[in-house]
Amino acid sequence: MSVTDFFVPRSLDEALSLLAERGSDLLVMGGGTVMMRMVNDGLLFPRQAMSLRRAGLDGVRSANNRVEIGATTSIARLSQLDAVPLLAQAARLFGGPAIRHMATVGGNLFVPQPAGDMAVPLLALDAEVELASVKKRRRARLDAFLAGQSARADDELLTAIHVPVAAGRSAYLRMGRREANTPSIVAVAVRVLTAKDGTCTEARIALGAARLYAMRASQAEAALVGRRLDASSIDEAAQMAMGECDPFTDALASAWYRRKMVGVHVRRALEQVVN
Amino acid sequence: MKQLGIVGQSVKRRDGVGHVTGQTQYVDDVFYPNMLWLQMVRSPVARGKIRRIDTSRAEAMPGVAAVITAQDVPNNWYTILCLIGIEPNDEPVLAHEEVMYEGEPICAVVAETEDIAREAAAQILLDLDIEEQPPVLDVEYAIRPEAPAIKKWGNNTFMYDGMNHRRLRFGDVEAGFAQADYIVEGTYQLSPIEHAPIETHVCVVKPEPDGRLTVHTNTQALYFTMDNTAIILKVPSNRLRMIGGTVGGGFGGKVDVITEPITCIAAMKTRRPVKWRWSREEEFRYSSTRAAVKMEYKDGVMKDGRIVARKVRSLQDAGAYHRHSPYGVQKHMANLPGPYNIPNVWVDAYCVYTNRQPSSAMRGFGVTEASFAIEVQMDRIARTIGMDPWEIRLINAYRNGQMRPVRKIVEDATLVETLQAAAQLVGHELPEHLRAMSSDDYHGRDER
Amino acid sequence: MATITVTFQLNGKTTALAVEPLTTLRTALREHLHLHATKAGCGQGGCGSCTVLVDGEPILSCLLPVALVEGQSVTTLEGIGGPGELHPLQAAFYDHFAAQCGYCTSGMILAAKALLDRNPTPSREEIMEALSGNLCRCTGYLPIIEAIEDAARQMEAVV
Amino acid sequence: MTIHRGRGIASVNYPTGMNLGGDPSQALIFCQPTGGFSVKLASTDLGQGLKTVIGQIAAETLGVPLDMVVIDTGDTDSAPHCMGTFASRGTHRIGNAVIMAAKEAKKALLEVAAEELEAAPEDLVVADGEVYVKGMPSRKKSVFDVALAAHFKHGKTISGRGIFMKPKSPIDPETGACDPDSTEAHATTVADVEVDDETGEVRVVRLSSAYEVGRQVNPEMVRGQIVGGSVMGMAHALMETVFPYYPSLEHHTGSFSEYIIPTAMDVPEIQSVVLEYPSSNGPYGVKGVGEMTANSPIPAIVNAIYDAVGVWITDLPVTPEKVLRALEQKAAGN
Repeated sequence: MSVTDFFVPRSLDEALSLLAERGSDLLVMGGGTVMMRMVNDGLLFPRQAMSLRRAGLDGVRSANNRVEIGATTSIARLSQLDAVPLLAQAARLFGGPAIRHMATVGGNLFVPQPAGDMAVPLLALDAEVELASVKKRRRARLDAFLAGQSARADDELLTAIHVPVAAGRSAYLRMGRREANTPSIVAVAVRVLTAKDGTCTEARIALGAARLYAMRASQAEAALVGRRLDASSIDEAAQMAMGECDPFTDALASAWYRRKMVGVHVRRALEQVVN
Repeated sequence: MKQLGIVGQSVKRRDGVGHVTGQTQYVDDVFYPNMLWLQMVRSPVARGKIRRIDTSRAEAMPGVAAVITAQDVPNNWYTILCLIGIEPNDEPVLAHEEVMYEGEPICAVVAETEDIAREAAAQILLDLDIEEQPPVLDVEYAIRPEAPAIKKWGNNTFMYDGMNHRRLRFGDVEAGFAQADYIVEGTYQLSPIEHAPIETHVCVVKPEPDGRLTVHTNTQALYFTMDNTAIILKVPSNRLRMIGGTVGGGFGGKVDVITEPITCIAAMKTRRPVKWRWSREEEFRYSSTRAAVKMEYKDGVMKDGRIVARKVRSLQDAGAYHRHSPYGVQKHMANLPGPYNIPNVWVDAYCVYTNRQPSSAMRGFGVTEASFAIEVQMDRIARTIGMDPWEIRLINAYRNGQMRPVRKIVEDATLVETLQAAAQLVGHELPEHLRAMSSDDYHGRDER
Repeated sequence: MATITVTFQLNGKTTALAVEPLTTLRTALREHLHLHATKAGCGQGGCGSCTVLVDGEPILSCLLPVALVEGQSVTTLEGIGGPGELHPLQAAFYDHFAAQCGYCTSGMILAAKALLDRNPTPSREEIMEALSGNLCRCTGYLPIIEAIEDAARQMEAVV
Repeated sequence: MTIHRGRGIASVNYPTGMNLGGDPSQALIFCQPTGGFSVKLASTDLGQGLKTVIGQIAAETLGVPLDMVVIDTGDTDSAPHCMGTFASRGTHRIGNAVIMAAKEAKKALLEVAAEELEAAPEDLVVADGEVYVKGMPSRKKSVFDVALAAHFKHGKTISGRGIFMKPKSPIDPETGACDPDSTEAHATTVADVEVDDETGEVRVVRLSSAYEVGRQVNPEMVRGQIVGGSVMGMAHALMETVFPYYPSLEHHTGSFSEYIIPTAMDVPEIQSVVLEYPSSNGPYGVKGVGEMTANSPIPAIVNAIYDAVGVWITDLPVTPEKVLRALEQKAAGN
């Protein structure tokens, strides 16, 4: 009755063929930190499973002002990624050291909030995800992917994340119930571009643990564009973010508190960018 | 104090090398050839009537060696503190008619591997037919007459000598309040917490050729566990040999006799060694907790800081069954007045049952909760009357020779001395009259 | 019952074993190879008591299928020192009373070893960060932190 | 944002042993032919260090070096009854039982030694593994030689039985009069905290404690209890609950992701002093320092929060959410 097959494909093609052959009964894992926990806890009883750890999907490549991050690149590797400081900073605040070595960035994009932290900096960086099946390859905007509008089909695998080398200043703040290695009460990534006169020309505000999936606070972003980043515009953006988020209650915090913390941390992140 | 030889020396731990090399043997490190694994099927609801337990599909699964239900338990109804006179037996080893909390054990699966046992247990859960009933969760509601009685004796409190609470009566508390310059009140609430030792509950039982059972257990109390297990199994205690003594953290969480009886029955039924290791989820959700306790304090205080009356009402949420709570509430009662000299005291302490995982022993239970309430209350008093928090404690701290509300003479008080030492440690300068105080400065009559 | 064969370096020795396909490294170590220093504290990745080193990096062996360490090098507490030949970290944990119940100790020492191998002179903050995936319920952590600081000094002095 | 600092204190008592007593523990000691002593206990070491401190107490009483004493715990086939390891009773109860057993074994040892040394037993002392005549240190025999002689020449046992029990106190149902404890240890803890008035987060900066625990058998292990208890107490105060919305069953926790306990990164500065006022009934004056160390930090932290921001959070755990709600209510004038 236990697992009869555990596949460790050596290439993407091999992985995709296995998936095409076996369909959605095949449990797919990246780093396995979520799936193996569910197996251990008796929440999943898979008959067949596949790990992508050896499928050649890890690694980081830079070209044409874009960084391509393989789906199974570890969080530990991202924490050393100087080319994308916002991502590196978020990676350093993720889990504990061992989890960072095991968890993969692609896998984490499938993890529900409040544990799917890596989506937050990636949203602020306008990342795209690349998906492949035996038939085709496609790219999707990360926000659409997370919101389920461009979700993974049963025969697809997430293969890479494409991050434009982003201009502007950025900050990442994350709050939990203890200092480290704990799910988020809220995570906030902000990135802003300003003109010479200090006017904000572009703003990205991404929120984790503020909705069932990581989200952009687009009304808050709009509140900044065209204005100087000062106490009043920052306050307004924080208020907008509180209004447009849709937080949930769990063991760590109530929706009421999460909404409050969205406001506080959006403001603090923007203040950090300004100073 | 006389200087001694080896007592007083910081010699290294005897188990230290074993611990740092990983060679200390804990219960989970015990393996026998041909050993089976046990998994529990637990109630999915907080309160309900069991309509049907169907184990047939699970029993037919390859690798399942046995399923154990209430019928396999010789003395299914028990309470662990029967050994110190707590009664009646109120808890089934395995539920068969009704369930009283989410996670209550219903039946056990024994299988060739842990995975198979887990999957078979999940199957039985799917095949289980339970009629859910509304749970009683709030202690204030539970003690009201209109609340449904979840205990067989017809109400929701433990009965102490025919009363639904333990009480302390010392002096005349109403006269104390009448005399007081201030009345200070406060309500204090703790929520249930888990011991969370890194080692979960584990038990390994090996049937021996002579008919005895060798029980490897991480209980904090070997004989207590052995005697309770023997009662449940209806065998003489000498049929059992308990081996333990090395435990990966307990904090009071491993005194409930919660793994050994079932693992023994599984080993007897299959005639094979059996291991039962609790998952972390079981540990959090289904092992007993520290109780939630609600305490209401009302103190009468004089302008000079003397507390002249203290009235306390305390409700302990015992969860579904006794476990150690009836004992804990008695200890709680004795400690609710605090280490202070108060001439008029009134305490009512209730042990209340709800449809929640049972609470039981945990590090300092009975006292931890009281100390929390008392010490915040002391600061409230200090703030109310405008007195320094050090002084309010020092002038009320009990002294050797005084009578405590339980009518025991204080003989080894050092509260004053720890206050003085703590002030010194943090560089807080106490005024001369407080530095001059001592736990021995009471001389047979109350000069205050 | 399906089985797979896995070969890897375990504490410096080539080791091969046949197990069910999704067997975790923790189960392989504890139940097949009978190396019991590695503990089963939660199976959820939450406590760190199953921490071992794979190619020198700390991982949680409860969440790693053993199939994935094929060809890699695994170090457990048994592999770094034993009675009479304690690793400096083990000696320091002993000297500083850094193990009380002992159940987190293996994971703690290996997490610390991964740190010191990479950073022989860590600050206290770096030590605390390196331990952030390992829970201890007994010691309050300070004796563990002090032991690691002491071990780092001892190991530096030898170098 | 403002970070507010505050300080709070709390003083606690802690009773040693089971409430009302009636909780016996036994020990058996026997000497092996070459002078090693085996102490048989059905007691449990769950990390607090029982095997170590009981070894120290046995060696002290017998007068032999620590490494001549083996502590064997945890087998009901070979050890007599012990009520268990809980209620801060281990060192007190089991220590007393071991002293009683060790005295009996020592008496037997001295009787054999008296014959060997041609002296009266009451004139003999045991120290550092040797038996000698008081005032005549050269007239001596090693415990090794005495044990050999006992076994193979005199045919005598060197062994001892010990038990300690405080008789169970009755309790008066009307007044609650009872004798609930054997002895009381005491402590005062000072908590220094910082509170963030925008998030309600509380950071414990420092816990400073003065403990009075009777005689310390092993000071480093007493410190171990104080440090460990300080952190557990801090966690009880600020982090822990299995029912985050008690009395509701919603969001019942099932893992260390939901049930928060501190990691090494959450640990405050911890300092302590220990006073020793020996108890009259504990082994060598021991009171005990097991459970109590987690108690005093809880109210000290709650009081420090009031000192910092002027709100009483009397519903544990003190989550940042509860602090923030209280601050908002205070600001609204409620």
